[in-house]
Amino acid sequence: MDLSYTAEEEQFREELRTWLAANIPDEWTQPGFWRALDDDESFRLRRDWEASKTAAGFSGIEWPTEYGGRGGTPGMKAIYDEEMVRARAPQTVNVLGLTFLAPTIMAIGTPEQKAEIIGPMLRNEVIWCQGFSEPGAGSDLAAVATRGVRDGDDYVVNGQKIWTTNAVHGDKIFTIVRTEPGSERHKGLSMMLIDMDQPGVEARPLKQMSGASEFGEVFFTDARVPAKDCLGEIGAGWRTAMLLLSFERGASGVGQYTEFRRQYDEIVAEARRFGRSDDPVARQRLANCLVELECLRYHAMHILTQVEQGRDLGSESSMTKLQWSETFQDLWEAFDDVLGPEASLARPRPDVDLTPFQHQAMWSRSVTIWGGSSQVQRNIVAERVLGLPR
Amino acid sequence: MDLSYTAEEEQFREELRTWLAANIPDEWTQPGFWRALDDDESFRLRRDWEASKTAAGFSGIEWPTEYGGRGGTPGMKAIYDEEMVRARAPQTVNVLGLTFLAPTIMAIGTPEQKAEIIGPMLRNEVIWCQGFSEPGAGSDLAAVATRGVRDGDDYVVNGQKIWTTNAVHGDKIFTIVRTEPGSERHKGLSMMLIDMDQPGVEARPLKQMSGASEFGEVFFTDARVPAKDCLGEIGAGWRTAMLLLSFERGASGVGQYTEFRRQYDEIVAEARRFGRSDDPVARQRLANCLVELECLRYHAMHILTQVEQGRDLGSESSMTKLQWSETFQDLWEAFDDVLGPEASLARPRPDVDLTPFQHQAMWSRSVTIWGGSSQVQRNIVAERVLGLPR
Amino acid sequence: MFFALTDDQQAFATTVREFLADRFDLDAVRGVVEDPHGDGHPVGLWKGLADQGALAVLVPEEHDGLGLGLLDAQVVARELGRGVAPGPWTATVLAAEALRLAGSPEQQAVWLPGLAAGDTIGTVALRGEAGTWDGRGITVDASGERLSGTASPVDYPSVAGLIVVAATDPSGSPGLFLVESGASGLVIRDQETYDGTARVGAVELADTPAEPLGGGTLSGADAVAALMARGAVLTAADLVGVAREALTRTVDYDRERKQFGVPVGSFQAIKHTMADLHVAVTMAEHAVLFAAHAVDTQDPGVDVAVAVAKAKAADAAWATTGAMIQFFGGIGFTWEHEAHFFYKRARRRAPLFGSADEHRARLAALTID
Amino acid sequence: MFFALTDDQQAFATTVREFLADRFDLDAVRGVVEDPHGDGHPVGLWKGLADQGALAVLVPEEHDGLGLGLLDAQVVARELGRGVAPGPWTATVLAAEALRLAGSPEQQAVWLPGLAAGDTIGTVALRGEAGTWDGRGITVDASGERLSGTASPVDYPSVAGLIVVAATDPSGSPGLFLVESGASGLVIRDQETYDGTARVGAVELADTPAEPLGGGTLSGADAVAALMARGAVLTAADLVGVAREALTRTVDYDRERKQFGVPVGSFQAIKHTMADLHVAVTMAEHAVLFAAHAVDTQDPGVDVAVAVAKAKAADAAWATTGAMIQFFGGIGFTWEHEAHFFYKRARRRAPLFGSADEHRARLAALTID
Repeated sequence: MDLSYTAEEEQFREELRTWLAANIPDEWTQPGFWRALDDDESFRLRRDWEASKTAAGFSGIEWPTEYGGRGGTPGMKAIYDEEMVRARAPQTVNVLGLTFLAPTIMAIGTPEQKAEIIGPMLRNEVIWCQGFSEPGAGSDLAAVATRGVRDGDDYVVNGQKIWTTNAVHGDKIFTIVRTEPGSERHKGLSMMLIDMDQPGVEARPLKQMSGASEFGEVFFTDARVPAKDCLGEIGAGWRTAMLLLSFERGASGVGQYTEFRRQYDEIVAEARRFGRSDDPVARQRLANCLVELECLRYHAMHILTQVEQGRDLGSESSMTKLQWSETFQDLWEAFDDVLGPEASLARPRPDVDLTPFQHQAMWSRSVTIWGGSSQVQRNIVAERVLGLPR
Repeated sequence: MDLSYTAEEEQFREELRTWLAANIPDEWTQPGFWRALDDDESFRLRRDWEASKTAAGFSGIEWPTEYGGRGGTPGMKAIYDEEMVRARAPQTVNVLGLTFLAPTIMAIGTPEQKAEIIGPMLRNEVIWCQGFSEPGAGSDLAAVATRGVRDGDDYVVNGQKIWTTNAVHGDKIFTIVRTEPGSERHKGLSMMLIDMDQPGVEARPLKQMSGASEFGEVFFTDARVPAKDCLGEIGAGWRTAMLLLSFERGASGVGQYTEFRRQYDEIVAEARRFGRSDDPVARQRLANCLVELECLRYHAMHILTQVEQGRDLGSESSMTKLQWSETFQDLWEAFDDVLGPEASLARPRPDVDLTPFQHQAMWSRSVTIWGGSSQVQRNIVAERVLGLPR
Repeated sequence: MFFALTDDQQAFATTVREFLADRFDLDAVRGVVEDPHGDGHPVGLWKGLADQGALAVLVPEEHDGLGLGLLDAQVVARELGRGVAPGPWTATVLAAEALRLAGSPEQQAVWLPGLAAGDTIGTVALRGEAGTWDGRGITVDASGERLSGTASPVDYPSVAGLIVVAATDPSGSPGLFLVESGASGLVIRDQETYDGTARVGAVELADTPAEPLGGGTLSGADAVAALMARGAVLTAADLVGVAREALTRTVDYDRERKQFGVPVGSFQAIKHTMADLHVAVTMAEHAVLFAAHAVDTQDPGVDVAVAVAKAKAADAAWATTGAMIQFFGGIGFTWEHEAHFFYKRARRRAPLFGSADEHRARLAALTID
Repeated sequence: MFFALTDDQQAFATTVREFLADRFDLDAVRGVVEDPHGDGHPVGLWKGLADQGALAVLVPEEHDGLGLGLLDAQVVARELGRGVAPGPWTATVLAAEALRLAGSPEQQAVWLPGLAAGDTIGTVALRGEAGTWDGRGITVDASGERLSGTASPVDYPSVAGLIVVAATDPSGSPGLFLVESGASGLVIRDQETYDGTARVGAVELADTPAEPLGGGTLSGADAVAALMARGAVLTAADLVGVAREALTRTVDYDRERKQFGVPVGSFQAIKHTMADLHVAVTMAEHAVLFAAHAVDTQDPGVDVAVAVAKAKAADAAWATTGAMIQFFGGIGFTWEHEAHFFYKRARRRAPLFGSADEHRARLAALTID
């Protein structure tokens, strides 16, 4: 065991920390700042700020320099995730493009795609959405019904995507389309890169139970996409999608832990404020959240080690998803549980605003559904890790 | 709601209580008395005592008088169950015969079976075992492999049964046998009533994890059973078995609650003795057991009402099984949990014998397996009560 | 032995249920949810409930009530929970119970007919911020017939004409007081809650004139405790209704919704979860019936029964509504879907009149000490 | 970043595992279990462990030890748990740790070589009946160099040549003392336990001569706390080994065992339970590694790490061994089957050196107050 980072990595931390300290306005880290902005304004601020972060060399940390990345180590990426949370930096706006699309393009994109997509994405000149889920294709992604029909050099696309992050702010969308008429399940799909700025594409925000709209819906009505804007081969969309999703298996657990642990401390502070922190039963409830959070941290270090050693994480990512999502949900259940009647009030005292807590608590209900529900992840662990029969 | 019993029923309670008070020796109710006896001696004592109870008119409470029963109401049966527990009466020795076989014979037995089987069973002249489970047929009862081949007026039976209560004390066994060669699953089975006192039948005690032997194994090696000693028609054994098992749906929950509640109080007393009863976390754990126990009691009253109204309980018995077995297991988990290191010692103090508690705690692991595992019961509730697709 | 609702009680349940289905369905509920600054008190719904006698259930016949018991009242509470119906029904019924239990004949005559008819809306203010629900959580002080302090959260204080306030006198003894809307020093501060099927607020009192409840069957701490117990049972009944309806809707949906070419309800992970929830909700239903009956008959085990019912109902509603969102898949997480009505109602009400943990602590005190 | 065992540590694990598989398999364990009045200390097993250096891991090289860390020691503990192996390994290692941490150079020179070689069996007596595991549970009193009182349960006191006893002096300060077998006033009362893979007893002291441990790095309450932490980590490692092996055996069995014509492991209810347990056991494995490393490196977060590891390991072992019995079906409930070795070992050890609840309470104190 050696849980330290290299000197070079720690040097990177110092540089990043210095840059963040100098470049995040104080007011941005104040509670309520972001919620007070309207959605477009908030998006614009974050978009521009991140572009400046890219210009300073603090994006694409572990990407090769040829793609505009920093050419850093997995450890630097973990440090980056951690420091961004610590500094309360704004949420990454191009997160799905950066996490999933970019590495897939590096792996299987055409030279043109590599040249034209990655740089503008990194500089936030093009915001990418992901179009995977459909109303009838959630956990069962192979049930995709959106179809594309060849018409000259283009495909004409019709259908609907849902749970699309940043739908209304997106410029382009990487999306699974059934391009072979009559094909079923995993066959005949293609990963199309579609321009959202065209009459055939409409994006609508999707209001969630909390009232917020992290997600949206995207409707394709005779939308056009050139055949060359397919990622991977036409008809090989399932393979492309699986490759793409494999890049979720990063070392982001370190950042996640940092964020959730801060939330734990914030919940504890509210419990203290409302006189609930001395209750032995409430303390057990909270402490058990801490047990799982700390395990998430250890697991992140384990995963980072695997990544550094070039190991294929394979189905281990399902275990990671289960641990973080169930832990996160349980943490926010604890908020409701421990705070009691005060938890449901926006302002149990005139000077206390619990709305952000309530939003998180409701948001926590979604994390065990999207990205492969907990049920799907348990199937994967049971079948692929433990070898139980299908 | 009217949770009282009728005057006649309460009169019955008085009579029973009086008889029990006069007929249970004081020493029998002392801790450790029964465990100190050897198995045969204990069985003999209980067998004889129950025969005298039958003679006094306190057996077959809700059976018609023509079968030697008392012709009582379901409420009297519930009172009987409750008072037997309260008086710390010895455990019923012929329990499987009385609960399952007798009512099935009343329903579908031949006149000879009715005349020859029920009376001797009630008087404990014949002790009946149940032979359903096999090593390869547990939750999946239809996988029965024990086979019977016709030979003149008899069937010749070969195979093995397991989890047979009172196996070594049994005189006869009602058992599922595959009498149609080559038949599969639910077809070709027959419910044979086999004399255990013959060279072809061997019973062995089955030692459990606690060291006790509530169960046994029964081996058939060319055992013979006359074809007339089939209950129901030859080949209709599955139907007979299902009818038989339906009689589990009695009102025994009232007695069960009484027993489990006493166990709760005994566990609480040990928690107090070992200084654990003031711990708020331990108190929550115990109190939650009480919540489930009280619900079991209410459920028993609900079931009794259904029985009194002549309703078919159907799949509701699966719900009853889940509630009592999971509650009972959880109660004994609480014993281990609350008592801590002392729970695993036979005598944490020289004057305190926790062995009976430990036996119960281990026994509690079996109740979610036998009689249809919790998994099987959940399937039944989901499919037959909630109508979810198979 | 008859552990069930009578035919009359079942018919009463059906009447309320059909009324809601016909006249205040989930679209109507949505209207209230999506108008958070409205008073959350639809007059049509209120009049309908009054017409059915739903407000008069517990009021003695001599005061124009039906003179029935808590077992009958819980029938209404359960249906309102099932329909996630808004409005000050529980609040008003509890205010009337305070008068019935602790009020003088004169006080009863003044207030009960109006409460029973729905002409007067009542509510109860029994606990202050972060307080427990056992009398120790009272944060209003009584000095003679003047009250000062703040109770929170209180159901529907803004529309209430009568607020029953629990307050402690200088010697520390608790008691119940009547405060009328518009009383001097009374300020109602609306409190936004995520449960759009209710409206709540803080009741701030500053040397506010109040009339002590007195001359009834119960007084002081006993009266407060009796009111808390009734609040616990009616809240438990509401939660059980929420839980049952959430479960039924989820099962119905999963019976049909297909993923991987089969109904998701055919997956054993979902089946077993639903089966366990069905057992839990059924047990909670039993527990509420028993507790209501125990209150009505002054059963010696009434304290245990009330605590069991509230603990079990809160846990069952919490678990069932969480599962509802999970097993509707993504759609159950949207604003447009009804799942969040059930989820939020369950979350907000679960801790009212004592959380499951508080009631378990009470059970421990009753059976361990 | 290297969060894993080194190749050397993995090789060490393999050596111990293969030794147990070859020389002390479950049949040998059964021999010990079925001889409850035997001393539970098979000499061949003990010599084999000593030969591999398993007893010398933590002993400094100057005293004939390997001078390694707790991370290496937990490798052994985990394999012993996996093999449900009997014997006073943990007890002896902890006694040696007491000397290493709190003993004078002379005391170390007298005892450590023998403990490292397996010539002397040691044990620790840190807590009395129903006591907590944080120093407040000490029930032995020290009067100068004389001890009186009873510690219980103590691992393998009957075969121990050296007992490290925690005792409080008249001022209430705790400290560690050495008591040799045969000391006057020392009575070992064997205590029957259902965990046949261990032998335990009460250590009764009546004005028994004892040598205070002193002159080492730690003393007093710090020494007791350090020993408790090491006991917690090694017990957690044992429990994690038990849990992992129980899970592996259950998965292997359910992959093959058929009911309803298919392997029971193809049922989703079983699959999902196994998946959740696999996640839990894996997290517990991580937690034990981290905690051992935190002790070795005197990480500032060591108190949190130890509490997390013990809580998580106890819960994982408890759940996994319960599931083992359930999902082996009836056969797992029989004496002839090995499931009960795992189940009983997990149950007995889960509360040692602090239950999951106690460690959660400690975490609350560390992160909430």
